[in-house]
Amino acid sequence: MSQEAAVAGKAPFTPDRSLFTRFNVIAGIIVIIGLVITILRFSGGLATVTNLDDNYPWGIWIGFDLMAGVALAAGGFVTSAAVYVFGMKRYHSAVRPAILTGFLGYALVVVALHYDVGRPWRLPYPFIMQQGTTSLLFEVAACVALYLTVLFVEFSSAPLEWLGLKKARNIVVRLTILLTIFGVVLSTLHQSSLGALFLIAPSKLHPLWYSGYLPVFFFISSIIAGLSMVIFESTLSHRYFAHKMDETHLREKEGVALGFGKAASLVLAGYFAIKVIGISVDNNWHLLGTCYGAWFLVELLGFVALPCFLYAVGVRDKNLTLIKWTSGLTVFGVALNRLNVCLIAFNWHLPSDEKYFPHWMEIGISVFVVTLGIIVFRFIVTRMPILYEHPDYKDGH
Amino acid sequence: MDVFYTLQDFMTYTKGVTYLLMAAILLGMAGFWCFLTDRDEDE
Amino acid sequence: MSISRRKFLGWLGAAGMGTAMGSSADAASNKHFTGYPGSMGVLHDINRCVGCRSCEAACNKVNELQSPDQVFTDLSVLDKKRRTTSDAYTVVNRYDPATGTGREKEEPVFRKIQCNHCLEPACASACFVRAFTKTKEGAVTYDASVCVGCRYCMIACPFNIPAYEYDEAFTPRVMKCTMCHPRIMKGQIPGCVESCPKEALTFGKRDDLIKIANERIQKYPDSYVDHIYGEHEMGGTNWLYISDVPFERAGMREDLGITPAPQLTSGALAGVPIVVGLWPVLLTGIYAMSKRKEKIAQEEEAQAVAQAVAGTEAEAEKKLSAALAKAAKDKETVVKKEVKKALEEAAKAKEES
Amino acid sequence: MKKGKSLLRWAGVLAAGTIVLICFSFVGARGLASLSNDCGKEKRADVIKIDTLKVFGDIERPEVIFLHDLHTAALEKKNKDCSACHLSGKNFEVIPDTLKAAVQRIDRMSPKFRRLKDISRKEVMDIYHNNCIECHTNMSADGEKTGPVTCGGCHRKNPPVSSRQPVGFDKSLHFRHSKVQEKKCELCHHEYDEKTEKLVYAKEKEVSCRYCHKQETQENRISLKLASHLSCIDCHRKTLAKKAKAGPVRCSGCHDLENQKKIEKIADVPRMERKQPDTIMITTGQPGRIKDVTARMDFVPFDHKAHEGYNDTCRACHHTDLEKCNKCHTLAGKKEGKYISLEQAMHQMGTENTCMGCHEIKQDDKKCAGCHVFMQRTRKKEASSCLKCHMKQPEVSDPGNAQLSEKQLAAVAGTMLKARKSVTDTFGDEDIPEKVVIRDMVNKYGPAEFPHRKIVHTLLDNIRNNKLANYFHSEKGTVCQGCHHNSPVSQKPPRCGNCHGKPFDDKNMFKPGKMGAYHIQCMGCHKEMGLEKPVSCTDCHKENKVLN
Repeated sequence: MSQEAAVAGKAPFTPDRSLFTRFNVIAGIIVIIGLVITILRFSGGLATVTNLDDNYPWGIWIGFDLMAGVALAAGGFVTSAAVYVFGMKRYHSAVRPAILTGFLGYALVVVALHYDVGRPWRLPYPFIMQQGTTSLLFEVAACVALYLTVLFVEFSSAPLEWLGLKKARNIVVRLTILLTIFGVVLSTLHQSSLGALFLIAPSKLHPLWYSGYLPVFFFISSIIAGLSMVIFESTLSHRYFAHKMDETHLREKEGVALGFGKAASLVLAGYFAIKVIGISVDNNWHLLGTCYGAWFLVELLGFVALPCFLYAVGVRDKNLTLIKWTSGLTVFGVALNRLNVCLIAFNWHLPSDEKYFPHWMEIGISVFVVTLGIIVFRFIVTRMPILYEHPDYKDGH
Repeated sequence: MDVFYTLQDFMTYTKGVTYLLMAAILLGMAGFWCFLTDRDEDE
Repeated sequence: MSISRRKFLGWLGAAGMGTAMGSSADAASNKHFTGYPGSMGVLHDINRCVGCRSCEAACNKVNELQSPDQVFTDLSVLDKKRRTTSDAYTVVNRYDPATGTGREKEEPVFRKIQCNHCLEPACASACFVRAFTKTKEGAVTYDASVCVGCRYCMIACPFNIPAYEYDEAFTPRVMKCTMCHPRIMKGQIPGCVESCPKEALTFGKRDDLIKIANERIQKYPDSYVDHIYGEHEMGGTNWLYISDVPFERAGMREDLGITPAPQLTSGALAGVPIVVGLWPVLLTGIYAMSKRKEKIAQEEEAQAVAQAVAGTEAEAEKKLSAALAKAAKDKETVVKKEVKKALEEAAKAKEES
Repeated sequence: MKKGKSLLRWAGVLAAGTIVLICFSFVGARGLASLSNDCGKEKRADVIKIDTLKVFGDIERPEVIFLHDLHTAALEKKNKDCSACHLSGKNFEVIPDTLKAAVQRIDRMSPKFRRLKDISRKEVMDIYHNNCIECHTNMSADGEKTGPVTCGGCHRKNPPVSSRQPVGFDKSLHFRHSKVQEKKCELCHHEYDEKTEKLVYAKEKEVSCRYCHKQETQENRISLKLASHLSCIDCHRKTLAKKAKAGPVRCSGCHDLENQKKIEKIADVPRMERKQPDTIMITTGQPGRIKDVTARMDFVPFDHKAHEGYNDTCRACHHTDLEKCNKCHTLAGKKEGKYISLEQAMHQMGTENTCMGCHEIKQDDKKCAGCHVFMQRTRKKEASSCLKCHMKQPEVSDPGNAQLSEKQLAAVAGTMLKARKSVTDTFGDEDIPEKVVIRDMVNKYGPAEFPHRKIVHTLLDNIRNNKLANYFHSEKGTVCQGCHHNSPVSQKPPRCGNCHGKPFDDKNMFKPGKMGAYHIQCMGCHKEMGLEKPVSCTDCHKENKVLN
């Protein structure tokens, strides 16, 4: 281990290195480009940086940054629920990283949202001006806002320990269970409601993806994304921040991968089942023969059934590498599902030349946002007690 | 009671009430849980 | 050619009356909603439309929209299919009814596209700041002063009507036909209707329009398809259509169904409070159980420890007492020895003296 | 576990992954959208479905789609003829002596492939398999382009779509044939003699083939399809063999739309002579009465000869046989007539099989539609128009039982028809305003000058040679009603503005406003009559100098 840590320690970004490491340079470039596009977008309007049009009001900033982003940030509630509600203490070391990823995820979603909406400074209007209570978007907005706060509070224990504010920290810790339950409730609501957003457009979304079960599909797949994301993230952070991890963390992380892998596999199986049921209740079998049907099968078999199986194998053989790669595949799959619902299978009636294809600057912003996430994550884990327990607070739980 | 001419108006009203209730429920639940369990310590 | 203010007030009056007493019968039971009684609408007779684009011109004028590069009398724009945009609330398209049927070219038909002013507007149902309002006059209006610009309304609209000012940096708005609501309130009729030379557009109470449409259909059965588009589509619209060709030949979706938009999401919305109500119970329950398991586990552990500790203490006790006893014994012997010695010495000393 | 990889690479991988995912998905999406429409199939007129085995029960493989002309052509190249596949059928059908003349010119061939009868499943199957495959293999052995030899090759899942058009033997064709055959009607026309159980020719009793030869073969009469193919093709073939001009022998020759258009048409075919009456009196069937007291209406004199000219076949009216209408369509209606009463049989609208239905369809003609499109199809006709057909009968003593023979009745009908005046009448030019100037849109345009009299004349010229139209427009002012509707016939009808005022009046919502009325009427009429003008507003309205 120690030797591995040393290797990781040599990795070019450790804070004690000079500022111009390869990572910093590339990240820097991306950030600069991002900032430039930012200026363009807010000075010139959406038209200058996006390919959005009247038929495609939502592009990848919604389809990827928001839809996929929120789904992938589900790790927070899944893990904390597992540990605090279901009392699986052996995964405790996974909670903080998960919460952190969740928190960053949501924070970045909100950031991305500021780019997408026409008048971002009005984002609080639904709460302070008029409440469009019949809109599922209102429900999503409310939950995301609340949940972001919850996540912040949950996460705040780390910086508080870092800053050594014992009292405040202890208050937060005492709230843990309450916050967790809150978190689960809110997540259930908005994860599903993201899917429910499309219930109002049955004539635009391809029947294979449109279903009365959309909310359920989205909620279940978000759990899958959450579990996989935890494995994925822990793999990465272990590779680069092993020197930051304490004994417990290193000890537990294999167990985490195996346990979460098993869970993910199980949920994937269930997800696959209900997807099939979805086809049958609307009697859409015949559509599977069409081109969109083929695409649907790619998603269902390649990114649901396959990972489900791979996870199972990985767990049976205790094959961590397989599990880790599968987690990547799964994360990709869920993201793909969101893109399908939001963009690809949407407006499927339109002739191909009228369909939307993102402008490079849109992709630029998405990459920029992801990079931001990585940077902040790195900043935090290299300073705060995320991957290890703060010496003063052993037996904290 | 008010008369609604569109389902839209009706839902705007009823869902509005529902949201308020939900807030109340969330807080109430927490409170009630404490009330339910604050004597558990000494057993 | 604006209808007299008095007659108009008559209309609104009628509407008002209806509102007062009329459909309270329906509305009283909050189950079945029939829309605002006496609300106004427009009937578009595709059979009569000749695609002169007067309506587009009028619309552009009365709404003070940006004037296009091609003048409205230029009919070459009809060669391509258009949709409503941020600077055109309405467009007229030309369709060849034969396309897709394998038949050769036929007499073209013209169809005007604009907001259909649904009885249950999807945009209003989707908007999370209630920027859209279904007025009792029938128009669906938009309030830019609260709009955040999420464009969910554009996702929701089954007719692809709302357009967005993407090139506006600071005050982008959603743009769509207002049925000239301001004009209606002033006692005028919508600009497009007023300008239509062939009365292909008829303005009036929705209920009357349906009567008119039916009258034309039954009078000229071989000039009209026996269907009023918009009477039931998406729960009904205030803009109605009759046509001499099947509506999808005039580029209209006939697969929209008759479910009003709010109905589509009501199920999901109904689920929300249930989750809020029951999840906490469920989760706290699970939490309590896992806590209890833990507690039991802990107690057992504690007990075990206690026993272990007790065992070791007893052991120690024994050792100690044994040690003490031994010590006492030694002491005794030593004393005896000393006494004996002393006695001997004393005896010795006696003999010498 | 690979060590020492930098986070940079991973960030790269992530970003790349994102981009790849997105691009790939969207390219995919576009592909999907574009791929969504399926390809069209080839269309042929000579598609024959071989499903003979169905007569022996279910068939195991998809029926074979046989392209007949393809084979005819191929065989021609090897100068083989029909006999290569079709056995000569001299003795597969008794040929009645009465038709000898015809038969000498025709040795009939069985329409079946290499056989005269369908004996057994096995046998029929072998005939096809052996012969087809053999021929195909031989040809391919000779290195010629040929048909399939594998099962799937013939028993195809997705056959070419058949564009086979039914073909009729219209008056022109009939005339051309009877001319060539010097009016030897017996060559084709025949009827079945119950007693002798033979086909005999009955002079001046000729009827349409379809009266006997129905869709399907019945016990003593073969189906129309079989009958026509046997007779027509065999005759054509024979004639061709004699190097004489003959009709088609290929499927496409008759059944392909393009070729059908090529068939020569004789403009004015002389009348088919079979002693049919020139004029008849359409009666209720009450023998010899000049007036049926139970019917109350006067009988209708009918110009049979003229209507023969108007229609292409007798079947247009005589749909099942050449009997009188009232044989089946009685006043009350009876089973033979599917309970369609005489009244319905003559007046039912919305069908081309009744007098009025057919006459109404005539109104769709460009020259008539301009006015008639505005007239409600389902309207109640004025009682006066009934008398146009139900003409006043000439006075006879005691109409109740005045006995008249068919002939006499027909004669009466003849005289009545002669008496008919069928000339469109209207007011003198001096009473028809020459111009009407419409100044309603002066805010936008100059006044519109409406060439009133010119239009009236055009309308009159349009129907000048239309007997039907003339007969029904023979009163003064009837033509005017085309535009001056909803008001009594008059030399000075009300102005448009008298009734059409502001639009969208909810008190009488069915009436268009003035501008609407003008445009609907004028443009509607122009559209129906197929006039290219007006294209733009200024074709009718004067440019407004002041405004622009």
